[in-house]
Amino acid sequence: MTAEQIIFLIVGAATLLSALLVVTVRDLVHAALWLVAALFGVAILYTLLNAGFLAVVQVVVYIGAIAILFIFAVMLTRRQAADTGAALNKNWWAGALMAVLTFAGLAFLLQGWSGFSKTASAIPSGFDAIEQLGGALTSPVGYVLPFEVASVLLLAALVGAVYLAFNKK
Amino acid sequence: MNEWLYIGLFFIVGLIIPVGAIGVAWILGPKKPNPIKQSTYECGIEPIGEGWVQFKAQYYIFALVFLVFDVETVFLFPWAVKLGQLGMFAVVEGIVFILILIAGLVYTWRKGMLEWV
Amino acid sequence: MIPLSWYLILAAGLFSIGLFGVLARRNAVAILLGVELMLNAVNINLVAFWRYGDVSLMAGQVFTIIVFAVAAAEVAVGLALVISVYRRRNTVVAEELDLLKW
Amino acid sequence: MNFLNDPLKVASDWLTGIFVSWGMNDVFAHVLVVFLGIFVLILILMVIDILLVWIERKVVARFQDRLGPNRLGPFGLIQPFADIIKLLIKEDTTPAGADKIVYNIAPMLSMMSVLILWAVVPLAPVMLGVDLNSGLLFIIAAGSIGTLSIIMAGWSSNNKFSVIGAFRQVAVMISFEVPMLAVMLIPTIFSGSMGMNAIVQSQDIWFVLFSPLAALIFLIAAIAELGRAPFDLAEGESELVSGYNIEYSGMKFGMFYAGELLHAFTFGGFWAIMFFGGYRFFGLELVSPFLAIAIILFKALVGYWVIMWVKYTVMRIRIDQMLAFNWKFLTPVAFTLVMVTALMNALLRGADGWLYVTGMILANIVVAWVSLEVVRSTGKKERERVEGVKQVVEAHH
Repeated sequence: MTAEQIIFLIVGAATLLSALLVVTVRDLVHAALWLVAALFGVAILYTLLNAGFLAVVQVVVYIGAIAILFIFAVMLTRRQAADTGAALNKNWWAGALMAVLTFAGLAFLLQGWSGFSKTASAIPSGFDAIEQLGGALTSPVGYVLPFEVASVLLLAALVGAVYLAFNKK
Repeated sequence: MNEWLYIGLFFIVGLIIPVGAIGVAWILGPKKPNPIKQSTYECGIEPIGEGWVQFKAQYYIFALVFLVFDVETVFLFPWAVKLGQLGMFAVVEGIVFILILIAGLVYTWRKGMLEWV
Repeated sequence: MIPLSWYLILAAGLFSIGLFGVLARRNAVAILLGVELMLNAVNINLVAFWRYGDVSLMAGQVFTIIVFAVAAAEVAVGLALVISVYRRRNTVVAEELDLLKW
Repeated sequence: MNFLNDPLKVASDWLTGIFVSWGMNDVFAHVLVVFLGIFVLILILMVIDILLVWIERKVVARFQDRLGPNRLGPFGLIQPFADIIKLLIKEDTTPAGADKIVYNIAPMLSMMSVLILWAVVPLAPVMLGVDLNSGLLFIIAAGSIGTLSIIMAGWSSNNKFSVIGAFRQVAVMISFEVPMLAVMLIPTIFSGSMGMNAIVQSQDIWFVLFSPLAALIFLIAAIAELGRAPFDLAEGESELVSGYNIEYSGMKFGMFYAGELLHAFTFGGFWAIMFFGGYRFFGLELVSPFLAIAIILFKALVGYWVIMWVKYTVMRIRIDQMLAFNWKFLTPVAFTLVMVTALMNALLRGADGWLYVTGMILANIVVAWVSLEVVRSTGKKERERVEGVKQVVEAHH
């Protein structure tokens, strides 16, 4: 077992454990903090996959913005510091069954796929992912359309969210 | 991969130092808790209720606008890196991208959502 | 070297946990937390397929970034909905939002 | 290759040799040496941090026409060390009802978020730290962890003041992150890279000459990001006592305090790296790496001094004024500047150095002038509107 594999196993286990705590702990601020831990684990996985830029972006977007937004929303929508009531609904076992079945199904499907245990080839030297990304995002034969559509999507989200949450009647 | 190992080491050492400092302080400092000392500080007045107050919805609005612009700049950084090698077309693309999001800011502004009160 | 299968299994696990959160949580904010986990599972897959395929094809990374934008939009609108409902009905428990049953 | 030309390599080779001769695996010895190197770097940073306490107190005393610490040691130099000893032996209280784990993690994360920034600081041509190709965004990522630690500290203390303080501080930090991210695009456009070293290397002419407005916006946003005056309303002692860290005592408070000072110093360094040539100074950096380190530390200190100067000169402004200033002025100006810079950069491509500089400066002046003119006319209209309302009210009486 190589060092990389050991790091993967530790980080992967920590990520999954944090994710489990996200969906089970009752205090929502704690759940949001566990989400931060899980997403940080995912960022480490990106660095293992040689996608450093995405790892940094993951931290900037998820921990710096989305987690903060979640905590703000939790603080805005509760009356007391202690949450009342159960964390899970009464049909949670059906949800658990669904999740287990999904996982089993995915694992079964993947396991039958020929490229399943592929290993990666080395990154060519001088390969700069950010520059490649910039080229892909702006080249007319690349992803210009998704690039511009993303900004329209963000605009729509901003307008929609502002209208929804705070439309003064 | 290698460079991220160093960053990881930085994280570890960056945690060891404050943990060590706080740990040493914990060992050296006296520990005599009492209920008055541990009560929540509210300028001498008895604390009433939980440590939670009604928040302004405005905090959420600012976080929301921030989130949108944060994601936007993530798209713009690769664009800026590559810009020196690209033609006018790419510059115009980036400007259109920014203008679309500025429109969102203007909408929020016009709706009066950027006012604090 | 880590085989591709490890990443795929991890992503499948993360996706299932997120699915469980969406189906089982009572609080609407917590449901959105579950959705975030599912989106991240997708991202792991995208990046892993980029890395294990031809790295000069940037589709995997480009769509990861697009998923970031989608996640941001989803959280923004989703939480705005939750806050809007909270201001009208004074609850964030998904089961109690049964206005459409009438 | 001798010690004076590349001290880091010589030292690390020597140490690796020793470790290998002890029978260690090559890779493991290398990692251990790097670990020790980082440890030493961070210890040096902590010593600098302690000295910063002294500098800050001395400088503020001078601004306020006082003497500052002068009893302990020459010029009071021993004073901060005495403070450390005091912090170490103080009792550490945890308020009742606090969320213990989150409460204890927050100060550590706060300090860590500052220390890891030094991973990407290029100290000398041969001491680059980690030359990440996404270095600029790494600063923002580390700042995100700092933001999170503030919210954790405020929330877990179970105190109304601390929660309000944390929320205000976070609202300000995330708001000013937008213009900061925007102006970070400008050095990226000039140098064609987000790596710190590439940015430093491409500054044959300092970027502040290309884009003085961007340097100014970065400074303002950095001050807000640091939560220092005039943007320190989380502290607002007359209303919030001390903000998010109100319940912290002893070394845990010390972590927040030391973190803030080191953060300010670090941002002085980033300001220097992005706009003032980093470790470069007319070729002096090539003479010796030690000289290069001295140059970057000096520039960082100058940046830190400017931040202190602002802090002790300008009064605190209200949160609504501050957020309005950010969203209605700084953010639009920053994005306009990015668009104009991208356009000018494409138009002036191939132009020789001084023509390029002149064009860029002209663009900056135009952007600054137009935005100030817009603010002036809006202010005038607003004043007339308020006057009009006043007259109507008076006529009504």
